[in-house]
Amino acid sequence: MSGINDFVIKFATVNGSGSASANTIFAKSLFRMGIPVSPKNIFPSNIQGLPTWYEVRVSEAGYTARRDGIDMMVAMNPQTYANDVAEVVPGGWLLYDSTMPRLWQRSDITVLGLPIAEICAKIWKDARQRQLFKNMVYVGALTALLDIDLKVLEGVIADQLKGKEKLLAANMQAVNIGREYAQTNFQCPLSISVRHAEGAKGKIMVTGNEAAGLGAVYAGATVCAWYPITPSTSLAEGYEKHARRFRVSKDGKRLYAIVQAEDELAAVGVAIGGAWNGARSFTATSGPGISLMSEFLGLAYFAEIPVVLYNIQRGGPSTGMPTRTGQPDIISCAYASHGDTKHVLLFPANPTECFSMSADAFDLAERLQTPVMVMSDLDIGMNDWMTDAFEWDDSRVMDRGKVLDAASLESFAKDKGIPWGRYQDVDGDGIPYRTLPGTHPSMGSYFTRGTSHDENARYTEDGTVHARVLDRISRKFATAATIVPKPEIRTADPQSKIGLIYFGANRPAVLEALDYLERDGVKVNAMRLKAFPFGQEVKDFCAAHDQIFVVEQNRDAQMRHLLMVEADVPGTKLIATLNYDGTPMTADFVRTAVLKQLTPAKAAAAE
Amino acid sequence: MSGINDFVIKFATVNGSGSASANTIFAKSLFRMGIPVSPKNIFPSNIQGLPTWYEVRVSEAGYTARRDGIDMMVAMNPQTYANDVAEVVPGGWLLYDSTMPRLWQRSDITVLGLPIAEICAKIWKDARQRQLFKNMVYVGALTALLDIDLKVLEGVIADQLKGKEKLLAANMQAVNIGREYAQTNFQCPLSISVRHAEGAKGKIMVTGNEAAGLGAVYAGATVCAWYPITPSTSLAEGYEKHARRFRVSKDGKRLYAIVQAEDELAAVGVAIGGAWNGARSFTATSGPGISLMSEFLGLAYFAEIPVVLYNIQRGGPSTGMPTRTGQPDIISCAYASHGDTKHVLLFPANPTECFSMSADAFDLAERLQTPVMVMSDLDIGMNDWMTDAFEWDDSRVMDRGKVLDAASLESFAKDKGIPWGRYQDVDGDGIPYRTLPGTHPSMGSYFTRGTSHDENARYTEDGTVHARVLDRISRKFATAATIVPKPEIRTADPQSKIGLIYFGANRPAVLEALDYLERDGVKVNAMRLKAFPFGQEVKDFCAAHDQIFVVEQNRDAQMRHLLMVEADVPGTKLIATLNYDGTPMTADFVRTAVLKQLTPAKAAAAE
Amino acid sequence: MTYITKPIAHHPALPKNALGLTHRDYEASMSTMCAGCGHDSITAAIIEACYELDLPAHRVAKLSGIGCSSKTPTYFLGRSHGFNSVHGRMPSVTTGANMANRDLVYIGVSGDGDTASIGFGQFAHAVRRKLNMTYIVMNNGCYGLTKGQFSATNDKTSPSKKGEANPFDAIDLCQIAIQLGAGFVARSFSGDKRQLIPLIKAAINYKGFAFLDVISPCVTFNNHPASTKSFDYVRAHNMASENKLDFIEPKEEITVNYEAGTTAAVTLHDGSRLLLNKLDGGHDFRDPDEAILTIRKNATQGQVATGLLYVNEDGNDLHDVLNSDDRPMNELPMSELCPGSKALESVNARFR
Amino acid sequence: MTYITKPIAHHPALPKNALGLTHRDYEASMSTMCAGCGHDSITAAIIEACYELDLPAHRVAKLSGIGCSSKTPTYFLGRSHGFNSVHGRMPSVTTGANMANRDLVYIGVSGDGDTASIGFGQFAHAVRRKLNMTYIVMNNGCYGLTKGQFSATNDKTSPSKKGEANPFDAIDLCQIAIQLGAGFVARSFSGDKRQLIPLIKAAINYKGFAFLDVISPCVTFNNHPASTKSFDYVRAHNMASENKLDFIEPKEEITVNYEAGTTAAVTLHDGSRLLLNKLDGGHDFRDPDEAILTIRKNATQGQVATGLLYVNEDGNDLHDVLNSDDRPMNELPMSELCPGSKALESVNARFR
Ligand SMILES: Cc1ncc(C[n+]2csc(CCOP(=O)(O)OP(=O)(O)O)c2C)c(N)n1
Ligand SMILES: Cc1ncc(C[n+]2csc(CCOP(=O)(O)OP(=O)(O)O)c2C)c(N)n1
Ligand code: SF4
Ligand code: SF4
Ligand SMILES: [Mg+2]
Ligand SMILES: [Mg+2]
Repeated sequence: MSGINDFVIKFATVNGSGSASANTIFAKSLFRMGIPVSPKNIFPSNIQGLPTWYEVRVSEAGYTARRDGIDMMVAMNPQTYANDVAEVVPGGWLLYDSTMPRLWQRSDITVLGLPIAEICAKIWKDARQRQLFKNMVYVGALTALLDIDLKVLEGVIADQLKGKEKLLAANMQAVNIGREYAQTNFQCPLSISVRHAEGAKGKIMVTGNEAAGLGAVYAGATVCAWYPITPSTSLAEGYEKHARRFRVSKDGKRLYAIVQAEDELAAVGVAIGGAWNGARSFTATSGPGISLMSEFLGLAYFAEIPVVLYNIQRGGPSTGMPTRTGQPDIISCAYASHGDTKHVLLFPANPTECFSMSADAFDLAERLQTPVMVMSDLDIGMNDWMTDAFEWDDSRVMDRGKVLDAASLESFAKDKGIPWGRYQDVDGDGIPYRTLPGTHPSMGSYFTRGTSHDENARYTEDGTVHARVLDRISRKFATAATIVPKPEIRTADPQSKIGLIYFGANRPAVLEALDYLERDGVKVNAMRLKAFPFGQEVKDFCAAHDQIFVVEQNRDAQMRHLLMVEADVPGTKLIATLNYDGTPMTADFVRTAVLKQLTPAKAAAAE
Repeated sequence: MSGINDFVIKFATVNGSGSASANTIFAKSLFRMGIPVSPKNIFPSNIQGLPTWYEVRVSEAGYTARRDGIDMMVAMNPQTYANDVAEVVPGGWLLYDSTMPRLWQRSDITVLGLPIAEICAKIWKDARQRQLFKNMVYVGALTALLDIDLKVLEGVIADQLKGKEKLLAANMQAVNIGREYAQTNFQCPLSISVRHAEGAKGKIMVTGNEAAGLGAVYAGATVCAWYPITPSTSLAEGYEKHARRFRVSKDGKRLYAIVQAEDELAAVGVAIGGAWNGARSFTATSGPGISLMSEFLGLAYFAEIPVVLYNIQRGGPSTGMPTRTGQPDIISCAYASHGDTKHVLLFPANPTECFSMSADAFDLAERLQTPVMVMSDLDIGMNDWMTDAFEWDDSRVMDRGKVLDAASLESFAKDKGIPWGRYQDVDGDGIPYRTLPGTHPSMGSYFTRGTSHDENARYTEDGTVHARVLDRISRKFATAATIVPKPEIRTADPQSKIGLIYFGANRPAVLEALDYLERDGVKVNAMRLKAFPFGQEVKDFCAAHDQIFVVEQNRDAQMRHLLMVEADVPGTKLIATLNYDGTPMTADFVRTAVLKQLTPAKAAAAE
Repeated sequence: MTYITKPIAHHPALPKNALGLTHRDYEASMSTMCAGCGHDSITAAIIEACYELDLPAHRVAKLSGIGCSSKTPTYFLGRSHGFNSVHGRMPSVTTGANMANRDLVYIGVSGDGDTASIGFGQFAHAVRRKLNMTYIVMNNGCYGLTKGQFSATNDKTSPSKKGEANPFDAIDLCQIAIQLGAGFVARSFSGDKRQLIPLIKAAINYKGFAFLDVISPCVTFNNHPASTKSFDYVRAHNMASENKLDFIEPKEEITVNYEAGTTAAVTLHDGSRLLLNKLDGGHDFRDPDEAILTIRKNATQGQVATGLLYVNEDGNDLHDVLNSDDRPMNELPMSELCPGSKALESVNARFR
Repeated sequence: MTYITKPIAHHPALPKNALGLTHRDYEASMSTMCAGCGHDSITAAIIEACYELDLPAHRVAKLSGIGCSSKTPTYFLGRSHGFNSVHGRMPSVTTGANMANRDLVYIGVSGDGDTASIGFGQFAHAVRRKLNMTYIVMNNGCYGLTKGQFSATNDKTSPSKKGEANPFDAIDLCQIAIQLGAGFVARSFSGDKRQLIPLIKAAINYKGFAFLDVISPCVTFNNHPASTKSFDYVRAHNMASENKLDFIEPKEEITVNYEAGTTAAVTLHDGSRLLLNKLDGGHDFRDPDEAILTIRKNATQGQVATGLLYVNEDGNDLHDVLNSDDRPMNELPMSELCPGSKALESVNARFR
């Protein structure tokens, strides 16, 4: 089935050997040719020397999910030869450095030997250069084997070398060496190859973390506090990168403050302090950080402070798999902290949404005066995604929520009919009015606390008052369910009683699977969740279907869990569809899971 | 309905004024007279000067739950006069210090004025003494008003004064002064009064925290790490008190190690380190501590370390109500930490179980090699409960679980047919074999880690291996469900489809309510949960009933939540029966909630 | 609490400061500390200092952790916003608040448990960041609110009320603060308002991290004769670096006159000065090494060095370090914060 | 990892120590550090020290936090149990392990991020508790595993590889350790095994808290010319307190001879000694004040004071403080731990 503009190529290299940039150049070139590509970086929790892989799916049809079955393996790491060659599909190709020739135990694939080390040794004396250019040599060979547009490739390299243009020639030399060797020694192009296409036109290629960082800049966030942790680090870095560009005054002053905190407890504390004081503030972290932040999140929930937290999920439990993806923090985030707490969650499905949902997150946090967590993951956050270009509506006004300035404080009693009290539910939506420090010489000051308080923020040990305040916060949460982003519903057949619920990074795999299922003649209506708490639409969808597959990347079916408890969906109709090996989901996985359940026969055939 | 050996008396005093000991003497005296009593201390989060209350229910029938409706108020705190007098039931009594006479706006109660200050001023010159003896004066008056056995009272005081016997006389003098004043000025005894009874015979009066501390001593725990936090502090202190008595060798060496850590993260870290190294280790904390410990709990779950944690729950969220009770940490404990984690929970219902379940907790932790949390609360932990005496079976052998010594390590491969690996599921129950540091010169060492590992504890980034290990841990959790304590079931009528589920401190209120409901002609079968994960009995009970009241002390119906997700009980049949104002539950609350639902008419009548 | 149920009655006779505010205007709700608690005296000193400095109370933000000490912000500056955060985390919350608005005065109150135990890491890193704030530790050597357990600042020689010995050495927060680069470090005693008030005033006016370790006896749990944090002990072993301390605002004339030679003056960035009549043998408080030695030498003799211990006259703060805009972050207009759609085109271009 | 897939081939020629073990027996799985990483040299030094001390590897427990440095315990002492805990929490886990079994040797490995940032509080309190352990910080001034961000020990004068300036002052862990009462404090350099190995041996034999701050360049992120944690810089600014260091075990004769006068000997509780040929001007390392000053004076001149900085020869440890039984807690028989039913009767009686 693979062929022109439709195949998967995988690069097996060594961490820290400089292959990363060569591989990116490869993917970016195809993208520039207009071909939909989706690269996945499978890297170790290590800085140098361990195996690392880069998988690129090429799909003119525009399917960007991971796909099993490697058509071509660029095997540059002897440590992993054995497994790497095994992954190639029958009829596929294996390209390796034949400086040290090797007998491959497979007759059903074509092995292409390219004496890279030997070639480089001849041309470059400097060891470091040799190492780097090695990578460009195999890229060069690929231009011939896959028929990649050399001009496009050169453009990509040129962009990458901004600043050090003089290196361009040397790089192209390496490319051409590889290219020529391939042309003279192999039969080029192969039956899998590329050609200019339209599918990627108008799209951009970017990571979710950079998109989220940019989104925070656009959302007007001014205080960022973080502590390094994979895979969230590049989000804070992305914020800094774009803030440096857009947020520095003529006289060099910064219109943002970034604090690299001493740990996650401090990071969220700083963000909470900033939010309390009226600046849009956020932090970014991953699983272990969420656990450490949970006491503070309870404070922000109860004291009603609008802080934004990005959780770039990775494989758990504990330190788990820091460099693998997953969605295992749904429960720990929805209920982070002891006591009765609940939090608002957003689920971006790609970098474009990481950008757009950033502004939504800050608006919701300030509107609701509560923490909002953006639940991304390693796949979205650290891989380059082909995604829709960012858009911004200049007429958009930020929703700062119910914040009183001096004037509105003075007229509050008159306007609202009751005197101001920090935690009074004046409008019946459970959302009180807040004031910022320094607003008024004699009005509006109050004491923020995590201890029980009454509607006027006064300390109380009166249990009925405490319960009343908790109930009001529950009302606020009910309001939240009505204003968070609505789910994305794709209806195959209004009559069908079969549904599928998914969210986040699984979107490409699910959408692709839905196409296949359509062909299989199985009508599945799908709903992509974008937020928690669940709105009416979510409940209606569940009510309208008898069998609902809940597709997620964790062991304990955490979204299914949430749907049962928070949307009152009987567990009997929710079919847990789980993958938790840390690799991005494939359409086959989803399709097979559905077929297995519905038409075992078809499933068998499909496998 | 109140009368002899059946009434509620409440003491309203000032925190730090020494009234606490006088009130305890009062309650203990009734207890020694064989009368079932249940004192509840309602204290502020403050050291001196704020209002505090001590409520004592006297019930020959043996009902020890809190009961609304104060028959007699001993109003010794002018700050709270207004509310205190309002709490007295029509026909009730109010005793106050009439040194400063006052007009009470109630004609439907009997006000008894006792000029305490005046009296004391006459007799004691020293201010501190005056203050202390004041309390004994009102106790004295009560001996007359309620007809308390003076000899018994004297015995109780004598016991309290162990060490400073010479103070006995002065105390009794104060008692007699109050007694005589009452006898001459009031009509004694009142229609509510006490007489010797049998109900309390054979029982003991103790707090759950002291019982749990003692239980840890009996369980053989040697490492205790803690950080002060109300209401768990007295648990560590209880452990120390009894360890001092039973765990010091002739030469004064301690057979226990207590570390007052710098915070909760360190406390649980110390406990985990001790457990890893083969000592029975524990920590005690409350809500905020659980949040801070959650990263570490995930490590202990994934690295499979048998640590025991006592959570003495209090009112949340955040710092919440540190001196009020509640059950709001069920979810945060069951799923403490990010990633896919689940923990074993035990739910003691009284101090006797705090003692006995301690040994169970350590056995389960070591058997299952996972954290076990004992979910007590402020009511059980800090109030004196009339409860069954502690029992210990000397033939009991501790279950240290699958720990290999040098010999069994050497013969492992032969015995089991496969070489030892730290995380191998040899027996099919999901529970691996562990070794302790220092066991064998050349075998059994391994590296414990929170990162992904294979069955031999080797670091891995292979997702299929990671998933396999996670599945094995799930199997272990399934095993847990079969060995945790079984629920206590009380069947009113095998045919009845109405059920009620409860746990922990609510037991007295529920049992009392069940008696009333019986009389109301409502047949309710009840199940008291003792542990999570849920065993088959729990599922069967839920299956056997159509309408199940889930009685708990939190806002978000957290046990109901757990039953829906972990026992697959449809939410439609689970009726949330919630109280979260921080005060111990009453039988009336339970009864009314049930009647309201089943026979609204009856309920109305009952109110 | 700052929500005032009954308006404060203004006695006409009450003296007013430059803002026309009376002492009362700097008070707040009634203290719930034990009668005689050192914390109340420090609270009074803070009120006095702010009154004398003519601080507009609403331009002050008071933050704290958890503990008896951390409750005190409810008892001063009723017109200021306050934040009673979580145990040991006041430093991070204050850091964020300060990042959001550099124009307010930040007064952080903590306890020795809150700072030296659970909060030690946050304390250390707030110091390191040169956060512009006044950090006051009400130091009683114990955990008052949880009924008197030893804290990490309790001296090894100082047993508990029940007589149990304290097995561990005390953490000296002033030494740590100097080692970590605090710009202004002083120690005082709740029983010595003559020394304490000017120090608080100077600390508030200091730009950068100003640390005040104030020994504050816990009358209920740690004021027994054997305690080194008791009123008697501190009075008996107080080694003040000066016998007279005056804080002089920029505008003011220096009127106080000391015997020549013994006077030392510290000038803060805003021109205000702290004048000390130094006792002979007093160390040079501009020299961190000397400051540390003075503290250590006194400690080994069971003495408590108090007064101004160290000051870096040209202190800078975190905003200088980060080079942030002069305007408060929380007042920057969206127009300056959001780059808008035009800029986004160029961003998209880079990802093509 | 200690699960050994293929048995280590014992070359007959390999020298053996008193236990008949070869160097190999103290090695473990292959390092995954970057080629040239200072951490690998320290790992080698630990192996050498344990081999020379004739330590039975299985009587050693190695613990760490998270980071490149914290990974190294997988690369030494393959026959020891190891515990790679969570970030910054090695001190508490080690405390618990030590409480459970006082008879093992505890080697804790951490990084500067692991210890000076997230773990600062736990580090400080482990020191304060005089935990009997050897605490080694592999100090590279950055967060290696997360790709080189500044850590709290990076000098203010030391920019990042990309050239960004470091805005904050460095935390000097040795000063802090002395201030908090560590019994044995030394600093060394991964590039100087002649100095490092004897220090590790002495630290392991020291009873109490032995702290080793070992500068360990991160070749990938913080070894550029401008970095003060680079090989070149440390070589150029290394102010060793001695020019020769020897660790002598109790049994051994003192054979080394130094020029008279310049030799200083430290005797540890087990009779082993650390002999130094002190350089003139070297401070008295029994005096904590001098030690702190030496460190500070060198630092202000951009010099790095290395070698033994401070030692308290009669150190005691947490078990002494707690007066715990001489036997390991984890070996006490239940019969001695569980009071049994008889005792329970008297307990019940008290509650009647
Ligand atoms: C996370 C957490 N742990 C423990 C507590 C309980 N607690 C409240 S105050 C306190 C110690 C207070 O000591 P300190 O800071 O010295 O204040 P003081 O009461 O002595 O003024 C503790 C341990 C808490 N509130 N939160
Ligand atoms: C709770 C938590 N936060 C953050 C991380 C990410 N992290 C891993 S190692 C590390 C820093 C390591 O620095 P250091 O201790 O100096 O070790 P090095 O790699 O430099 O040797 C961080 C922040 C983590 N694993 N856990
Ligand atoms: S307990 Fe101590 S610190 Fe707390 S208020 Fe009372 S005296 Fe002050
Ligand atoms: S990143 Fe730095 S610290 Fe980590 S292994 Fe490489 S060189 Fe060593
Ligand atoms: Mg204190
Ligand atoms: Mg480091």
